[in-house]
Amino acid sequence: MNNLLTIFIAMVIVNNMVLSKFLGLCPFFGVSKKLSNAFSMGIAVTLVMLIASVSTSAIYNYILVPYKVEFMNIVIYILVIASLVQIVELIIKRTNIILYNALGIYLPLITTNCAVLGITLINSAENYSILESTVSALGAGIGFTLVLIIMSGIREKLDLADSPKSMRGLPVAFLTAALLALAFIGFNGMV
Amino acid sequence: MEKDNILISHAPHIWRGFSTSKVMYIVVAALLFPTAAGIYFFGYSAIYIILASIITAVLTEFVIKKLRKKKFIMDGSAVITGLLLALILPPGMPLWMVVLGAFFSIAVVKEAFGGLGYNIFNPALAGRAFLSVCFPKEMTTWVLPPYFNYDAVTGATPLSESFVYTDKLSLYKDLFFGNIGGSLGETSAMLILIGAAVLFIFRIIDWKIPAFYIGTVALGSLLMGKDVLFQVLAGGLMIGAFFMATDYVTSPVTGNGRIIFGVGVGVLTVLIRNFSNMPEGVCFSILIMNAFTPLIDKYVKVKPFGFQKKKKNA
Amino acid sequence: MRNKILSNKAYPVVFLAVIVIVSVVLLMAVNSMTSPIVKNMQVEEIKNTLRSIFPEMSEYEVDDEVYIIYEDGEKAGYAFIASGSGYSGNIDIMVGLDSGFGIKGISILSQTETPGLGSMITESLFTDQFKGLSASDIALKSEGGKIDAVTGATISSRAVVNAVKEKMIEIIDSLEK
Amino acid sequence: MDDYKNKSGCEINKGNSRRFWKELAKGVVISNPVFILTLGLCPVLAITSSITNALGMSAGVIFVLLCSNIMISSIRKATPLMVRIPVFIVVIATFVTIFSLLFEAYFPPLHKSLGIYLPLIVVNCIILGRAEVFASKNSVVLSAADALGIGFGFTIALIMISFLRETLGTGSVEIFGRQLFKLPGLSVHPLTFFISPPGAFLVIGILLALFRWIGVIRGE
Amino acid sequence: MGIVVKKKSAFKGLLLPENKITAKKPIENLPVPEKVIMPLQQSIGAPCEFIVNRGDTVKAGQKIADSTSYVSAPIHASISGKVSKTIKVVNTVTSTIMDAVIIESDGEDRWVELKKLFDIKKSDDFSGLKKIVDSTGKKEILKKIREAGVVGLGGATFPTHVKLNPPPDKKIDTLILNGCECEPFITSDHRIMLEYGRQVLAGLYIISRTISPENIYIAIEDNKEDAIRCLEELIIKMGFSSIFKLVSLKSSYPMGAEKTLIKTITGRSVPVGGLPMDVGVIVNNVATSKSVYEAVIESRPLVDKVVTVTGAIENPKNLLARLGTTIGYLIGECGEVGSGANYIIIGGPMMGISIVDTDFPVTKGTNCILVKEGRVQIEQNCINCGRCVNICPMKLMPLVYARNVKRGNFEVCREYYIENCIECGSCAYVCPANIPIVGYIKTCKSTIAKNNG
Repeated sequence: MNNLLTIFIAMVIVNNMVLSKFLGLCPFFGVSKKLSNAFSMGIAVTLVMLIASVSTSAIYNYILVPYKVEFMNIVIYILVIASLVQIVELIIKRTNIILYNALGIYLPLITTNCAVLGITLINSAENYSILESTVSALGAGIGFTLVLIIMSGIREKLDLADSPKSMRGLPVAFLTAALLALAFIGFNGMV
Repeated sequence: MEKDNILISHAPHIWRGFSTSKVMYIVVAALLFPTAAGIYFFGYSAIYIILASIITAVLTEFVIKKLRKKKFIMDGSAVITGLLLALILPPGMPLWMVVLGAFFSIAVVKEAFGGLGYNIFNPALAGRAFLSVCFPKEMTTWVLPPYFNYDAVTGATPLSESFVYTDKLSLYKDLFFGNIGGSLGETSAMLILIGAAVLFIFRIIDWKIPAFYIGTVALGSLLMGKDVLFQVLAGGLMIGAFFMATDYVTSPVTGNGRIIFGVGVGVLTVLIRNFSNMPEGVCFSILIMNAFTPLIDKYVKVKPFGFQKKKKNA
Repeated sequence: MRNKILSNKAYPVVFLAVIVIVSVVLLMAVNSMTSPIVKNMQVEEIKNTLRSIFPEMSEYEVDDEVYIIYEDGEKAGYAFIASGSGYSGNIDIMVGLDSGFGIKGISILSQTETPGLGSMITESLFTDQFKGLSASDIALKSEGGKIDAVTGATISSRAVVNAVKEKMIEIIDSLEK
Repeated sequence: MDDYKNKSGCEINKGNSRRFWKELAKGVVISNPVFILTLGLCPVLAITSSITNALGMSAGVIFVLLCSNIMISSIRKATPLMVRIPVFIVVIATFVTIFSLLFEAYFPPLHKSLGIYLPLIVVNCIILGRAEVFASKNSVVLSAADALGIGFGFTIALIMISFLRETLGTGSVEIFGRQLFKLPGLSVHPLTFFISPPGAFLVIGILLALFRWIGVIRGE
Repeated sequence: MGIVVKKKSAFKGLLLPENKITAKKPIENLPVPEKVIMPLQQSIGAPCEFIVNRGDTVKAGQKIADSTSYVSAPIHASISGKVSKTIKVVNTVTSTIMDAVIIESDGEDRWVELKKLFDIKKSDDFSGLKKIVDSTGKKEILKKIREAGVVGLGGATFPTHVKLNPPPDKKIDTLILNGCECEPFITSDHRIMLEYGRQVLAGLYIISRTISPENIYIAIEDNKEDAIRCLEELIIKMGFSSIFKLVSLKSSYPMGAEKTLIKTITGRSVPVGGLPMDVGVIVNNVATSKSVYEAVIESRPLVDKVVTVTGAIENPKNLLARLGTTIGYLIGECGEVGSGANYIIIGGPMMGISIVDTDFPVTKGTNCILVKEGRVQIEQNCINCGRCVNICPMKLMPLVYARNVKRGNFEVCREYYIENCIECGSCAYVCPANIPIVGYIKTCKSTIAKNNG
C-alpha cells in the first residue's frame, strides 16, 4: 500500500510527466490556451493512459517477459495504444454523445502523445506489476491534467499581459513552464 | 479660462492619490525593519548583498524598459524585489551570485511577462529558487551571527536536521529576536512583525493571507507532532507570510480566494518541510500557489450585489 | 490485376499483417545478433567494477546476489549491489567486502544526483572513506559515524551510507549462516 | 482522398537532383522542425542536458527518419489508405527498435542515458508527420532528401540547445568523454539550473524569443 | 428625540473630501439669459419632436416638444422669445448627437397662464393642501406630472410619471425620498431641502398618493444636519409626522445611489439587472419631489433647475437656472475662473462628465457645474491589489473589466455582471495605478449595447 502511494505521489508531483519528464509537451503547449479544453484533454489522456497501462502491463508481464521478447515492446505498445484509442473513441461515440463531443477531438491526438507511450514504457522499465502500473498511470494522468489546468489558467491571464512582442505566445509559455518546473522542484525527494 | 487648456477625462475626476509607488515605498519602509536586523546581525556583508541586489534589480528593469522603448517608472517595485531577494539569501552569499539572482528575478520572472502587474510568479522568490538550484552549496551555507560567535563560522539553520539546541526557552528567544543562523532578513521574527504592523497600519496588506498561512502551518505542525511555536518562528515563514505571500500581483484578488491561497501555501509548507528534501518550504510553496492564483481568481469570484436574490426568484 | 488486389476488402488487413510479420522477423534477427553483445558487455562492466575494487581478482562467481571474488583460486572477498534513493533518483552502489567482512571498497554504479553537488558522491574523496570500515562505523559524522558527508549534499551522502549499511548487514547475516 | 491518390501518382523525373538539395535545405532552415514548427519537443527538452546525448538522439532520429521515409515511400503505392497510419507506425516502431538494439550493443552508456526517450522516437511528431505529409506522396529519392534535411535541422537545433545548456550548466563541454573546453570561472560555480528540467524550458523559450526578435528586426 | 432614525451604511463606502463649499449659499435666481438651447432629449426614453416652428414666438412654460411615446417627457420653453434655429448638440450622457432649438429671449419673460391651486409659501394651514391632493385622482396627478415634463432630477432623468405608475404585479410598499447628495461639491439638493422644504414634503405627499406605500422614508446623510433639522420641523408643522419617517444616514459614498440606499434603509437587495420596484421600493429625488409639487399644484412645467456652480471659481453659487442656459453663462455669473482650472465638469467629481465646450446647455439632468484644476494622470499597470473589489458597492470585480476591455474581451465582462455597475467611480478613485476603470466600463457597456442591436 505504502509503495502504491509512493508511486502515485511520485507520478503526480515529483516526477511529473510534463515538468520533469517532458512528456506530452505537444498538448501541454497546444491545448492549454483555454481552460475547458485543457480539462477535457487531461481527462481524455488520463483515461487512455489507464487503459493502455493495464493492457500493456499485462502483455509485458505475461507475454513479453516469459518469452524473453521484451525488445518487441515498442512495436506492440504503440499498436495497442493506437487500437485502444480507436476502440475508446468508438465506445464513447456509441454510449455517451456528450462525453464524445467534449473529448472526441482530442482522442485521435492522443495516439501520438508521448505521455501515453511514455508511461507504458516507464512501467515496463520499472518492472511494475499490473496494479502498480495502474496506479502509476493514474498518477501520471492526474499530474498531467493538473499542470495542464494550471498552465491554461496562467495562459488565459497571460493573454491579457503586455509582454514583449517577441515573447508572446509560445516563448512566454515556455518561460512559464520553466518557472512552474522550478516551483515543483520543491517537491523533490518527497518520495 | 482658455479653451486650449481644457482637458477631458473620464469620471471620476478626483483621485485618492494613493499611487502604486506610494504603496511600494511603504512596503520598502516596512522592509527596513527586517533589513536593519540583517545588518545588525550580519554586518557589512549584509549591506553589500542588499545594495548589490537592489542596484541590479533597478538597473535591469531600466535597461529592459529602454530596450522595449517603454517608459521607465521608478515605482519602487524593482526596489522591493531587490530588497526582498537580498533578505532571503544567506548572509555569506558571493556578490556575483546575488547579482545573477536579481537579474533573473527582474529579467526572466518579471519583465519577460510584461513587467509589473503581469508576472505570474513572485520575482524575488523565483530568483531565490533559481539560485538554490544553481548554487545549492552556497545557498545552504549559513553564517552564524558574528555577534554571537565572533569568527564568522558556518552553522545550521534552525530547520536543518543537524541543528542542535539545548534550552528551548532561549531558543525561542533567539528565534524571536533573530540571534540565529538563517537568511539575512528572516531571522528576527520581532522586526518582521514590526514591519508587518506598518503594512497593516497603512492598510497595504490584507490580514487573510498571513493569518490563514501561519494558522495552517501551526495546525499542520501540531498534527505532525512538531513543536508549533518553533515551526512558526523558524525559517522564512514570517517574512514569507507577511511580505511574499501577500504580494498583490501574484496572489488572488478576492477575500475567499486569499483564504484558499493562504491555506494552500500553509499545507504545502508543512508538506515540504516534513516530507521533502528541502529543509525549508516557504519559498517553493508560495511559488506553487502563485501558479494556482489565476485559477483561483477565475473560479472564486465575488458575488455581486443582489445576486442571491435573483437565484431565489429564478 | 493490380487494381483487383488493391480493391479487395481483405487487402488492407493482409497488407498490415504482412508488414507486422516482416517487422517481427526483422527484429528477431537484429535481436539475435545484438543480444550476445549486450550480455557480454554487462558482464564486462560488472567485472571492471569488481576489478576496480579488487585489483588482484582473477575470477568471480555469482551466488544469488552476492559475487564471490577469487584471487589466485582463493576466496578473497565478496561483493554485492546496494541501492538507495537519493536526492533525485536511485543510486546503485557496488560494495566489496574483504574476507573479514570489512569494506574493501565501494563504487557508484549509477546515480542521477545534482551534477557538481550530489554527484560528488562518485568521487574517490567520498568513496575512499568507506575503505576498511565495519558495518557499525558506517554513518555520517554528524550522526556519530566516521564518514564526512559531501559538503552541501547531505541527502545524497546519507542515501549512500544508509544503503550500504543496510545491505551490508543483510548480506553479512546471510553469509554467516 | 482523390487528392491524395493523385499526388501519390505524380512522379517527378526532371530536375530530381536539384529538388533533392532543395528539400534538404528546406528541412534545415525554412521548416526547421524545432524552432519554426516546434515539433518533437519532448526529446529536445529531455536529452539536451549534454551534447553527447543530443548527438545520440539526433543519430537515432536521422536513422529512423531516413529508413522509415525510404520504406514508406517505396511501399506507398501498395499501401491501402485505410490502414496507412498503422502501417506507418509499425514501420517506424520497427526501425526505432532496430536502432535501440544496435545502440544498446555498441553504445551502452549512451543508450542508458537516453533511457525511454530513445523508444519514444516512435511518437515523435516529426517522423510520423514526415511519413504522412511527405514520404507517402513522394519518390524514394526525394523522401530521403526530406528525411536528411529535417534530420539535420533537428540535429542543429539539438546541438545548439545542448551546447548552451551544457556550457552554462557545467562550465565545460564534453563530447563522448573527451573535453572540448572548460571555462575557468563557470566550471567552479556552474549554473546547474540550466541542466535541470526548468532550465530546458527556459533555454528553449529564450531561443524562440530570440529568433523571433531577430525576425522582427528584419521586418518579417 | 423625535422622528429622526439613525442608520449606518450597509455597504463598504468611501469617505470622500466633501468640499461642499456652497452649502451655506442660498439659491440665487439666475437672470434670464439672451438665448437658451433646448435639446430634444432630456430624459431617458424616446426623443421628442418639435411642435413649434422656426420663427414662432413662445412664452415661458409653453410646450415646444412632445412625443407620443409613453416613456418620454415633454419639453417646455424656459423663456419667452423667438424660436430662431435648430442645431445639433452632443448628448453628454449617451455621447450621441441630438437636435436642439435655440430660443432668443425677448427680454420680457412672459409666462403662460399658471393655475395655482394653493400658495404654500404664504399659508401655514396645510389641511387645504391635503384636501386638494386627496381629491385629485391618481390618473390626474400622473397626467399633470407628465404634462409638466417632470423627470428624475437626481441625474437619471427617468420620466417620473412612468416611475410612479409601476406595473400592477409589482407591489410597492416603500417610498424613499433621496436627499443624500453624496457626491462632493454638489449642494443643490441640500439647498432645495432648506429653502423649498415645504414644496418637497408636499411633493412627497403627492407622490405617496399615487402609489400608496406603507412606509415613506426621507433619507438624508448626516453631513447635512441643518437640512435634517429643517425637514423635521416642517414635517411636524405640516402634520406629516405619522406617515413620513426621517432617516439620518452615516455619510458614505455612494449613499445616494438607489441600490445602496435601498439596502441601507430596508435591507433589501435589488436583484442583478433589476429595478428598485422589483423589491417593492421607489426612490425619488428631493428636486423631483419639488417639481412634482409645482406640476400638480401650480401647474408649472419643469423649466428651471437649481444648479451648483462650484470649484476653482471666484464666487461659487447655487443658482436657479432656466433650462437651456449655457454653462458658460452660469460660470460667467460666478466670477473669474481660477487660473489653473482646466476641467469643466457637468455633474459631480465622481460621476460627472468633463466637457470642452461651454456652449453646452443646462438640461433636466444637470445639477452641478464643477470647475477644477487637475493633472493628466498616467495610467499604470494593474497590480491586482484588489482595492477596487474591496470598495465596489455593487460587489463587482472592476479590475477584470479594465483588463478585458483593453483586449476587447467584452463578453468576459458580461460573465462578471458588468450591467450591475452603477458607475459610481469608487473603483477608479481608489485605484493606485490610476486606471480609468469607469471609462473602460462605459466603453464596454456601450459596445455590448451596440452589438446587441
